[in-house]
Amino acid sequence: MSDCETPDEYVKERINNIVIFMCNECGQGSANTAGVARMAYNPAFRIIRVQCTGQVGPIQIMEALNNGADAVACVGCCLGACHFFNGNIISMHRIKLMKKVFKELGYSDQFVNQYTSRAAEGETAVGDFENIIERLTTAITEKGTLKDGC
Amino acid sequence: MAVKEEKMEKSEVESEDSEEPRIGVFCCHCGHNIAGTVDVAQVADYARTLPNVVKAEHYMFMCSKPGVQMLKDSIKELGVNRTVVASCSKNQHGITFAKAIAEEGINKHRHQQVNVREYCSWVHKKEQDKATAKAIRLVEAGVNRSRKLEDVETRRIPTTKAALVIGAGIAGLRASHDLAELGIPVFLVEKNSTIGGHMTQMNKTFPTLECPQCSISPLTNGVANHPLIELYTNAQIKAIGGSMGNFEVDIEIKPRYVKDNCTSCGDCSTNCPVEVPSEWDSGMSMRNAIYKAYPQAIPATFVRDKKNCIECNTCVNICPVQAVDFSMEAETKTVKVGSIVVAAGYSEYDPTEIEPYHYGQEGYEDVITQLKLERMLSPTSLTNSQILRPSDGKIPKSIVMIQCVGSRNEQVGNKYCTGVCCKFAIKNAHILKDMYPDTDVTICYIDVRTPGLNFEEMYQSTQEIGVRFIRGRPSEITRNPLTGELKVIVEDTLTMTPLQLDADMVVLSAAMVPPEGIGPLGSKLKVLRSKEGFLKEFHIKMNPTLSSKGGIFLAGTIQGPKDISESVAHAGSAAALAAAPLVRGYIEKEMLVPTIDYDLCVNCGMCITICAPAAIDTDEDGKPIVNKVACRSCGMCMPSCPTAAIQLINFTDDQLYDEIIAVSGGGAVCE
Amino acid sequence: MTETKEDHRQFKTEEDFDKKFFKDIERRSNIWQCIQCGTCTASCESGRWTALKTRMILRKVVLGDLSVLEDPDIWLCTTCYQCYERCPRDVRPTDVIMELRNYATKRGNISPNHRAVVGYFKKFGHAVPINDEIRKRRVELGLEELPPTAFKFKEEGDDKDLIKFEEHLFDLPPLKEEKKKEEEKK
Amino acid sequence: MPNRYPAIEKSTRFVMKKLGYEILEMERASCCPAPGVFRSFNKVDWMVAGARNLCIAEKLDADILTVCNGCFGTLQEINKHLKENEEHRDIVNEKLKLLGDYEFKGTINVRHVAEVLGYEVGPWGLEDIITRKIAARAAVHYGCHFLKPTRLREIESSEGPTIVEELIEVLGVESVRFKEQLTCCGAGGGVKAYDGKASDTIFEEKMKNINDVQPDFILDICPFCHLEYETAQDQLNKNKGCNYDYPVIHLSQLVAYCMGMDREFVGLQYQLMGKEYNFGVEEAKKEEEAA
Repeated sequence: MSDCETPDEYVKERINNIVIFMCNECGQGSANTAGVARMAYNPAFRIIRVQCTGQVGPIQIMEALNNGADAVACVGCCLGACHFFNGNIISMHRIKLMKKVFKELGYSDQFVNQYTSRAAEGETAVGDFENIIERLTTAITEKGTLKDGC
Repeated sequence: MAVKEEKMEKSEVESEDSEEPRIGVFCCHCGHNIAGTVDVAQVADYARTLPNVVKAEHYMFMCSKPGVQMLKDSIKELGVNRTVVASCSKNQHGITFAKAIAEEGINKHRHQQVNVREYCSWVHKKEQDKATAKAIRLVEAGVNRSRKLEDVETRRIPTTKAALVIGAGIAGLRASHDLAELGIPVFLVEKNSTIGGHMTQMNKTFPTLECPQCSISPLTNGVANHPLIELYTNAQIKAIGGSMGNFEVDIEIKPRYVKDNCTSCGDCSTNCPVEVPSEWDSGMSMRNAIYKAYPQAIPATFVRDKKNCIECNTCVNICPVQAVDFSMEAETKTVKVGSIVVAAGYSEYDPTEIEPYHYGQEGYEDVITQLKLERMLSPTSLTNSQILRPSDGKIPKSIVMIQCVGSRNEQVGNKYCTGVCCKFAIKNAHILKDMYPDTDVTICYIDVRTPGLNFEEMYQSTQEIGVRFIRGRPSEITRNPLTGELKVIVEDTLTMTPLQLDADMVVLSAAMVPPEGIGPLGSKLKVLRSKEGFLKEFHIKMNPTLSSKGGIFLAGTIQGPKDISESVAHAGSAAALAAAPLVRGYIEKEMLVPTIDYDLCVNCGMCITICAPAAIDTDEDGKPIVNKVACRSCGMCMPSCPTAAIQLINFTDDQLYDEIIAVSGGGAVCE
Repeated sequence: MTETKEDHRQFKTEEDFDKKFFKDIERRSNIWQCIQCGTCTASCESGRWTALKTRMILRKVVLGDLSVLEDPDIWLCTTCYQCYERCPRDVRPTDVIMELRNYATKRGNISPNHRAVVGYFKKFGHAVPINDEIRKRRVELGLEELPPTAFKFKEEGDDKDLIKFEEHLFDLPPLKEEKKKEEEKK
Repeated sequence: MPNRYPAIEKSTRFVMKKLGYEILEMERASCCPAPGVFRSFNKVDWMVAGARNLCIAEKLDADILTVCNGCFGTLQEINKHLKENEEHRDIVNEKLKLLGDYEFKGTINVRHVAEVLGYEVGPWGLEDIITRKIAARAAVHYGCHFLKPTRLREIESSEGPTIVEELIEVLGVESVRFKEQLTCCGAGGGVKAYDGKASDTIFEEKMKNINDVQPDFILDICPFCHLEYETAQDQLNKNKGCNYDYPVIHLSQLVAYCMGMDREFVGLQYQLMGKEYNFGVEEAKKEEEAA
């Protein structure tokens, strides 16, 4: 599907919004730190504040994808350091399941991802973002975006 | 708990969906921080076009007084009942604005903070147009979100007026004494049979070379005799339940096997046939199976060490007051407290891990730690405060102290600098040099760290009396198998010469590490720990005393290495913070809790199983009920509900949908 | 040796340092975090008897002082890994010195003996070639005269491996640099 | 297998056979190459040359057995490193192609004879196989690359190793601890080639410490240390006017002897030092008579 462009360019023009659900603690914290440290990242990322990644269900994720998000990711605290005990782990399992479903439906499973970050370290958040782009690039170059219906 | 719950259930969170929302949008320039990248005017113009938006302005500094005034005026003049401010992060100035509208009599949860600085302008400096576009989306999302925001009441929860202090070291004693002085009943739990902790083991305290016994005994006595303090020695925490303001703690008290009518005459101990190394004396002397750690120990009651006792019953028979009683049994006490202060202290690092120093290996008996040295020097020591080589009992002609043993060392996983080793090493070196002028004392250091008043002076005076300082970390302690003499091999990095120092005695300045059993305790308390293993403070600068969990406070070295004065200060602040809610008698909690729509609920119990703080339980006919105090408003119950019956207020699916739809570019919800 | 002493004496200016040069080394080991505690030098067997001062070498690398590459001391490391074992900051000095030797070799600072050893390797596939004495012994001990190594195959006229060695491995800088170095030595 | 000491090779072959190990020949093998020297010139080529040898073994699908710390050091480290570090593996494989059809897969392990004897066979295993014991005191020299760096070798702590001691205890040999036992012999890292004097000074100190405890012989597990101990003793006697005469014996030689081979078999006649040493057979005999 990619017409004679390098994947990066192709993706650049195709990816213009990625919805990130960030938990109130480390997720938000790291994003703030990243901001304070002026770490540049792709403007495609839009952050929605939730209490805990455990709060984000399939409903929210599908809504986002439905309304034109190119990808969705949940960013929570590091495993074991969830400020609400185990929300991030629950979310992780949830998203594993969603990935499965995506695969079975024949989509790429890279449109939904779970990440963790550390409030004190903006790099972690930015790193997650870059990783998302990376995965998405490969996914899209292989199968195309959700909008193409793969 | 149960009782309170009833109360909760009665008042329902009333929402005012009736009156239609009037939204005021305010875009902050934040100087050039935002305006430099995002075209705020454009954002404001767009916001104006959104439904329900009655006012959309942009201003240089929203957080400034005039900025906040704009907010208030809009409420007064245009009857704005929901505000959206697009500026910095929620925790920075979101609070400011929330307060502001609260002052105008609007519930502070009606304010929606949109973070265009950290999430947009600062990170997309290069791509201004895209940044603006994103900002517009974010603001729209904010507006959508705010449209359905509901009031959240803040409720007062009564607290139990009592405190629990774990650990009766200097920090624990200080904290419990301060709490008691504030008129709060204190339960003081100590693992060992005596109180006072490490401080009582010391010989002198830097920088003034005071006697720690003399400094601490008023406190120990004060605590022991304080009417409000209940002291449990030989006791440990078994379980902790409840939440901030109302904890329920099970304390397991091991028996002393000696009743309180003990006159501590000591006959039992003197006639006891068993001898084992004394823990309190860090193995530098022996004690009996029935013993008192040291003469001045508090409580003065003797204690029987069941593990080592051979049950010859000599003590039972010999005791003039028949205080010894082997039939005593462990009891578990349950106490209700409002706050918990953790002062579990530290342990000295065990240098066996660092093999080149051969600590504790045979032939290397003369390699000891600073704590052992302190014990030797102390007036109550076996050697009556003479320094004698453990190997042959001679007075050493040359003593080498090695700094940074177990701290500043990645191989053993302790990156941190303990920070007090330099001080006590210098102190001990000073004392040694005073005692034995013709013994040469050497300190091998990487950096001498003596910050603060009086410490540099102490360093100076120690240099004056002829203690030799060598900058270099010894690579190993070698022993000549033939003569058995020790040599410390170190490079004097300042002259670039490798040295072989003769050492009759080597003293390792071992690091402070988290105390044994911190793991179980930490998990019982359900508080986070730093990667070094100490308990993590809430915020390293702003609140080093609160733990990661509300109502649990840290005092002393459990939070990280400290010297005595720091620990005392830390304990004081812990006491104050712990006392505040108890003295006030209530804590305020925002009722940001889920509500259950019982028409939809199918009693599947998913929310009950998923709720981490176990804040959802069932009533008699199996319906789930939210315990609004215990609830930590994480919202995990929401997605777990198959019928979306349980909804966290202001984070409902519906509200999130509005936000998502705007963010993900689906356009405004009302179109 | 003496020259390097001279170097220590004269003061240096920014020009003498090339901060970029050792980037590679920094990445491979944590040399950037060295706290100059001297554990490496103290544990250095060679350093007790020779001019090798591991800590100084590390320091120079941190500063980006290229004179370290001319420094003969780096060839005095016996790679006993004692410092590697004991470094509290996990700097791995031995590896660093190895790297330095690589750089030094690139600049042609390499002793003739080492050159010879490499020569052997290229010719026979061994740093220590089999001489007649040893052949004799092997026979006496009832082993086959030659172990079936690349060398043996060469003996049998089939030396494709070694030719390949010749081509592809350890191409050291040309001789003239080496000459220069020797003169410096004298 | 070391070129310089066929004796060691022979004894090792014998010992391993006796213990039921099959020894395969590594066709076209080259020098390992020595970690100290070659690595210093060009790390990549060093890895390539090493990897080549590993490939040969991989083709045979057999673990590599070394009698030499240097070879062990090199091969084991390269093996481990390339197994973990893909980036380097690719580079190396690229270069290997130039050397013929070799590709590093990372299917085998590298073993040192001392490690095999010490842990796999173990004293317990050796006990029933040996035919005689030796009453002697040995100064054990571990050498460096066998144990260090610990985190790569993963054999034993480098500060107080006992693996060889425990082993030779079964053979009746008592190991005498001497000062700075675990330090380097002074030959490694190309120092001997680069600056003989330096390495001699190091060795001199070492010998002094060994001399203090007066062992019957010096036991090593590495031909290079072997070389250093033999030649350098000679050196010292010539230059520094000492008269050391300690026989230097490699572990596999010792074990082979204890398995009933005579001293010619293990090739003691080629010893530079302590030529007439005969494992104190006489004493042993006397004891037997006494008993």
